[in-house]
Amino acid sequence: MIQYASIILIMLGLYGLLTNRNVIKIIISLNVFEIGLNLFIISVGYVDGGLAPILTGNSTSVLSFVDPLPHALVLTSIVIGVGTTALGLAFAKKIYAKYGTYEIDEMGVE
Amino acid sequence: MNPVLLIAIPLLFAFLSIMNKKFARPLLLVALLLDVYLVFTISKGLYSIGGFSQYGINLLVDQYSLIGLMVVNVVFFLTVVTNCKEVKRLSTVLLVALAGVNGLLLTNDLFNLFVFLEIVGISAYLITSGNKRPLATFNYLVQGTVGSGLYLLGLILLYSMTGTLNMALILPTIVDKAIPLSNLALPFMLMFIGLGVEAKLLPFNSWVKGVLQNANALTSVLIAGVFATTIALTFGRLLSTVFVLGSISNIVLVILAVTMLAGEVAAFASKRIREVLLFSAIAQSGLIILLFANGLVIPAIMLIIANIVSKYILFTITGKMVDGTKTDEIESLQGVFSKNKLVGFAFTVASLSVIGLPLFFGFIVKLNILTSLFSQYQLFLSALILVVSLIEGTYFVKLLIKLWYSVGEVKTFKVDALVKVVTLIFALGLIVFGVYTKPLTDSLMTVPEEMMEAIAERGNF
Amino acid sequence: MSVILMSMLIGLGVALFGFTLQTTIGGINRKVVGRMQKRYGPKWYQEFLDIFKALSKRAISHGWIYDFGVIMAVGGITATAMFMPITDSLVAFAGYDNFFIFVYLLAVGMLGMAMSASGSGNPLASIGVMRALTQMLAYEVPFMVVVITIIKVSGTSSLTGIMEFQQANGWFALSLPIGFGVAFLSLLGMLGKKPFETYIAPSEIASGPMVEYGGKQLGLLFVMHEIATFIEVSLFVHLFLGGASNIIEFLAKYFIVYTVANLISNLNGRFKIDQVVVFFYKWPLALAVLQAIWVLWR
Amino acid sequence: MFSIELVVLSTLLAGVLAYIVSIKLPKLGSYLTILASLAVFSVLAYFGFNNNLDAEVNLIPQFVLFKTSMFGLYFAIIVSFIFFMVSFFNPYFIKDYKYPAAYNLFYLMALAGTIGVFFASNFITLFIFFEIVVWTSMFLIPLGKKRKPTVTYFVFSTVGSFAMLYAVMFTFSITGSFDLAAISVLSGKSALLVYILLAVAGFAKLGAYPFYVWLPKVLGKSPDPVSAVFSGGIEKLGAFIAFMAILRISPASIYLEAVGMYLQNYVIAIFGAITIVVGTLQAIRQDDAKKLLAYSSASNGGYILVAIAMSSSISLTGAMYHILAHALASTAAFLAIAVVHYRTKTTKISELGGMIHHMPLTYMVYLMAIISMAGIPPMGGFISKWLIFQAVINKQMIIVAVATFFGSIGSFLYVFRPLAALFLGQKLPKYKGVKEAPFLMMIPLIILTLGSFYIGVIPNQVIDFSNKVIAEFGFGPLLMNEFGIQGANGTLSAPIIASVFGLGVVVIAIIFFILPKSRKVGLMDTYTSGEFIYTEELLHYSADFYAPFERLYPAKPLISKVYAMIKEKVNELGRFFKYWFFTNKPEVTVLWIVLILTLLVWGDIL
Repeated sequence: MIQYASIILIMLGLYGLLTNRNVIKIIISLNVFEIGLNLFIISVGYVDGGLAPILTGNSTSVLSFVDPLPHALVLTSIVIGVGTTALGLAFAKKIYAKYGTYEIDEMGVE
Repeated sequence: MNPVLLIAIPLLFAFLSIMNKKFARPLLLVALLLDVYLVFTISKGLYSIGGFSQYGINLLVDQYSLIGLMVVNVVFFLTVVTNCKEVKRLSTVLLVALAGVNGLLLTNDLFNLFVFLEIVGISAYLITSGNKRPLATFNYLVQGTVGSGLYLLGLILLYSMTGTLNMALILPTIVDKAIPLSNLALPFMLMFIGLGVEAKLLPFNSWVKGVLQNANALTSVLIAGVFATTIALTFGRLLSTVFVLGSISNIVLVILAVTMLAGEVAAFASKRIREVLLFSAIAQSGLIILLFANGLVIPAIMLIIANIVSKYILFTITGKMVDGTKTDEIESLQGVFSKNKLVGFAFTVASLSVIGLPLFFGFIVKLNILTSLFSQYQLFLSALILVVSLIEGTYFVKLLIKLWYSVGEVKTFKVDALVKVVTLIFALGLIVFGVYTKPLTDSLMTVPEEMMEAIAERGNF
Repeated sequence: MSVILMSMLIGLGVALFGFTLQTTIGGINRKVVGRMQKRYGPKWYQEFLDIFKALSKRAISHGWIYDFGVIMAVGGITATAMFMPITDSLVAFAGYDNFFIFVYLLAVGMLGMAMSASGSGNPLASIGVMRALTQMLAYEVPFMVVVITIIKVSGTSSLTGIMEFQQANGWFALSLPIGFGVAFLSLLGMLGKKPFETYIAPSEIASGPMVEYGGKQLGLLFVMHEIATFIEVSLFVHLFLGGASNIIEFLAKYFIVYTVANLISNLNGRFKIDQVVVFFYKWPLALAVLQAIWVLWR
Repeated sequence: MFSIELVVLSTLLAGVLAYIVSIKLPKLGSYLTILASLAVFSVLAYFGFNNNLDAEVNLIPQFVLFKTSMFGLYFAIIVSFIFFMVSFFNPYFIKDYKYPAAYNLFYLMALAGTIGVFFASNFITLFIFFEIVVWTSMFLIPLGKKRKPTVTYFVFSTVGSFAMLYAVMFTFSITGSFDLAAISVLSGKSALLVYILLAVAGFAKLGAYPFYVWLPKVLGKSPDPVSAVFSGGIEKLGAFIAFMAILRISPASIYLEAVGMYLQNYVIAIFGAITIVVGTLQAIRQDDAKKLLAYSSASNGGYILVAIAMSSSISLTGAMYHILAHALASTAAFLAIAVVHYRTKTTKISELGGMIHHMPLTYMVYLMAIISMAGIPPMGGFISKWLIFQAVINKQMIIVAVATFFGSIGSFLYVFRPLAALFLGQKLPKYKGVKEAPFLMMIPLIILTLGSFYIGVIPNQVIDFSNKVIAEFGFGPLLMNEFGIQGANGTLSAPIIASVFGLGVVVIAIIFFILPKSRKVGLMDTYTSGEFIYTEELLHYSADFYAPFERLYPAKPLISKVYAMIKEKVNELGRFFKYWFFTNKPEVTVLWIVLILTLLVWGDIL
């Protein structure tokens, strides 16, 4: 179920990228896209009724753990996403400084 | 010595350089020198980081990555050296980029590859921001992010099917688990698109024009030379050892063929020197990936080497030329080489090599490509390559003649002695390798075997 | 060696004979035409008188090429005539009377004359030469197509060989009637008879190439003209009318061909030069090619 | 013994040496080109005739292999001779070039390349040297008046060399060998493909229809020595390739009974015929003497093709002979025009006149050259044309025959035009002080003319040689006796024709000089129908010489419109791609990604 939700988010993000002509909105769309992606990554590691992958003294089967790797991955991915967003915003500021607008259509042909 | 140093040293120096801006440039140079030194001393093998063997991140040093590392580091070094003035502000970014580039070439882990891709990407955005075209850079950022996002999506899908991210293990696992090809189509396509954005493949490359059109010598050599080579080599490794193209191979081939054709045709229709070169670069990368997709590793590597050397010469000289004359319209640059004969010589040699004329390295490459294609009986593809290279030759010859022969007043530009020397050495290298290629072909001979060995032995575990 | 020397002497004889013959027949024809036009006409030897008078006069020269061209022209034509068989046994260089020699050696003479004329510096002469060359391009191609048909059918390009073939198998005038007609039109072109005398056109470009000449140059060019006419008409006789086995037969055929050509000439006006080209490339060429295809590719 | 490898390498080295020398002393460098090409020619001729050339390769690495053959030797000697002859002109033209050092370098490199092509033993070697010739000679072109022909030359040459490369590689993929003999093994469709591709290569280099377009542009606008080298030397590479393609490959196809040859050969002959006609028609209307000669080169290339396509002993001898005769004559003609150009700074026929009074020797050279080109005895061109006609008639190729005759007669028209209007006609006052060619230029002019004359009178040596060449292709020798060449339907005796012609001229000359002497008058002293004309220009008929004839056909060949259209289409396609894919809009990329993914998923679901 969560996978469908994340795919819908990804789609929304792409749709936003397709239709928006505003720098800030594009960055937001990008974020939506990334959130969808991250959700999807987590969903891959999900095991129904699984335990947290922490070795305790109890003799539980390894198979009953949820997959820990995607969680690790998603952390990295989120960090990178934040970095990109920050960079994007910085560029947005530069764009604004240069053209005085966030609307790409109003900037004229480069 | 451990190859991780190749990544660690630049990263460490990057942090140090933030602390003291003054030492940024020396640090960069030291890091580059160290890296170049390391590249020529590390030994082949599989290095696992943190001792997690196949569960952790592995770095693989084989003939393939070794050649890639040598070429990339040396060119990176020379680029920085010949563009000292522009580097200043970007030292930290370049250090990060160096780490990313080396990481891309070394890593044997799909997710790690994604991380390095993003590192390289972000540094590339920053480098191009020096062009004072924020919108173009922003476009690059958006597309790059979407591309790497798609790559990530693909690799997660792949992970969910195979349960591993180790590049050497994916193919064997697919075979073991007998995963149907139709399931694999989507993840591989996603990864292909993701990398395709960075590798400038057609329809995913609308960023290239904006970025390279206004780039100076440093930016253009880094983006079109160093980064493009790295991405191509990474792409090549994935295509040869990880991807199972299967049902999507037709789409992939069409994309690559169209990239090639579109690049050359667009270059043919261009009137500005940087535009011509950037479109030509697009076409070349299309060809390189096309060769990898057909399993022709040796010709592809040769082409990559020829490409980075000639692109270095072409873009450096063009960058200096545009700086000096303040124009990149071919019409107003007519006859510039009549005042700068040495530079003109290097430029000419590089373009003749790109066209693939004999006595130059490009010719050997072309011959190799065609021989390999024909031994696979790829009649259509080789015909396309020939047609495309005819178009390429046409506009390069046109360009050369215009740059050597003036009609009216001739603009002048100054080039440092260092740039002259480096471009000349590269040009002579193209000639020497065009006449005598044996050492290179010998060292390339073992590449495909070693690549396959890594998979066959399941990464030596 | 003496054989060749002998042949050369005979050849010179043939050339001299040809000159005498054509000049005589030309004179007679002037009379014939005169009678047709209800005139008395000049004496039959009038042409000889004209030529010798011109040769004996002092004249002007426009430079060395003007003289050299004349020598080359007359020399070339004389050389051509030396190869011409008169009958199937009377031939100076037996075995070497190849058809192509005539076509190309004739060209040397033409070239010499054209050179000399252009060298005179008179634009009218250059115009005449231009027209002559254009006309040559027009008539020569259909003629050659007919001739290759003949050569292929008879299996030889030697004129005596073709003669012998006709004496055994009948005249080509009868077996290749279309070619005969086409070749006759070409002959009119070669001889510069109306309607194809555009390059001379006395009233328009003052005799074209000849405009500047006088004295010995003019006289020699007259000689050249007569010998050239002899070569062209003889070629026609040998190719189509079965040649001749004795001199009388040759004279008769020669006279008939030349007179008919001359009479036709007097009934016609003059084409413009581009009309000449269009004329020859329309029906004569098409017919000649069709005939060749019909005869050879069957 | 002398090795071919050494010849090629030392020529290259001489090129580099000439380059270094000419950085400071361009003129000295150009003298070096004379010496170097003399050395190449004499070594090839001396050791070649004595069968003493060594094909071994020691220094050049990898797949370069040489072999000696009479076929290659024939071409190599001719072409190196042409290079040698033309090199005499280099010292005079070198100062006009923007990059004199580069000229000397590329001149010798092109020579080395051609030698390599002719002695190549496998296709890779052949292709390497072929391409070397292409790009080195390409850089000779822009040193002249215009830059644009360089690109034209590159495109057409590359079409040819890529066609060849494809054929070579294709042969390799089937037979697994790059050897020259490998193409003979092919059969069926693959043989036909290789045949067509190699023929295209030959056509492109020879400048045959539909690739003749580059000839007038390149030969018309290059520096004069370069034009001469192209016409006499480099163009012959095309004939070399065409020989190999047509004679070594025999794809089975329809046999045409009527003309006794295979369909594909007939098609080649037809293309040759078209080349002859188009070349002739265009040559007739050119005002630039060099362009005129360029079209004539194209048309003569057509003769060579027709002759090769007929593949019989006579026709092949004709082709070989024509290659030699045309090389000598056309080089001489180009060089004669080069002298005029050197002295007057123009090659436009309509701007010149009366050059004979300034440069009689050059005039005689040009005259002899055009006599040979028009195929008139007693010059070399006559024999080759005679042989070709013999073969055409023998094969009863009527359509082709029409074209060959048309070309032959048409050549009178176009070669006469520079003669009449450039050399003859009024002596224009603006060229008052113009002098005869300098001494060094006269040497090649005279040698070429004598050579042309010699092979026109005594064909025996050449025919002996070409008999050896065609024997390599499996054809019997052409029969010869002391005086004559035995054709299909007659014998030709060049010495007799020449001596009879000589006799005729001598006799008439004697008569001429016996007769009363003429008074010399000026050129303006002519009959003008009563008009008073005082200026030479007005009495000089040179512009639009064949105006009435030119009116009958279109000025621009149709095919050049096609090429212009192709260029425009490529440009349009480029703009299309730039507009649709390189837009600087991220949403386009996203759109394409979404489309491709949709396609993929959709395809999966279906």
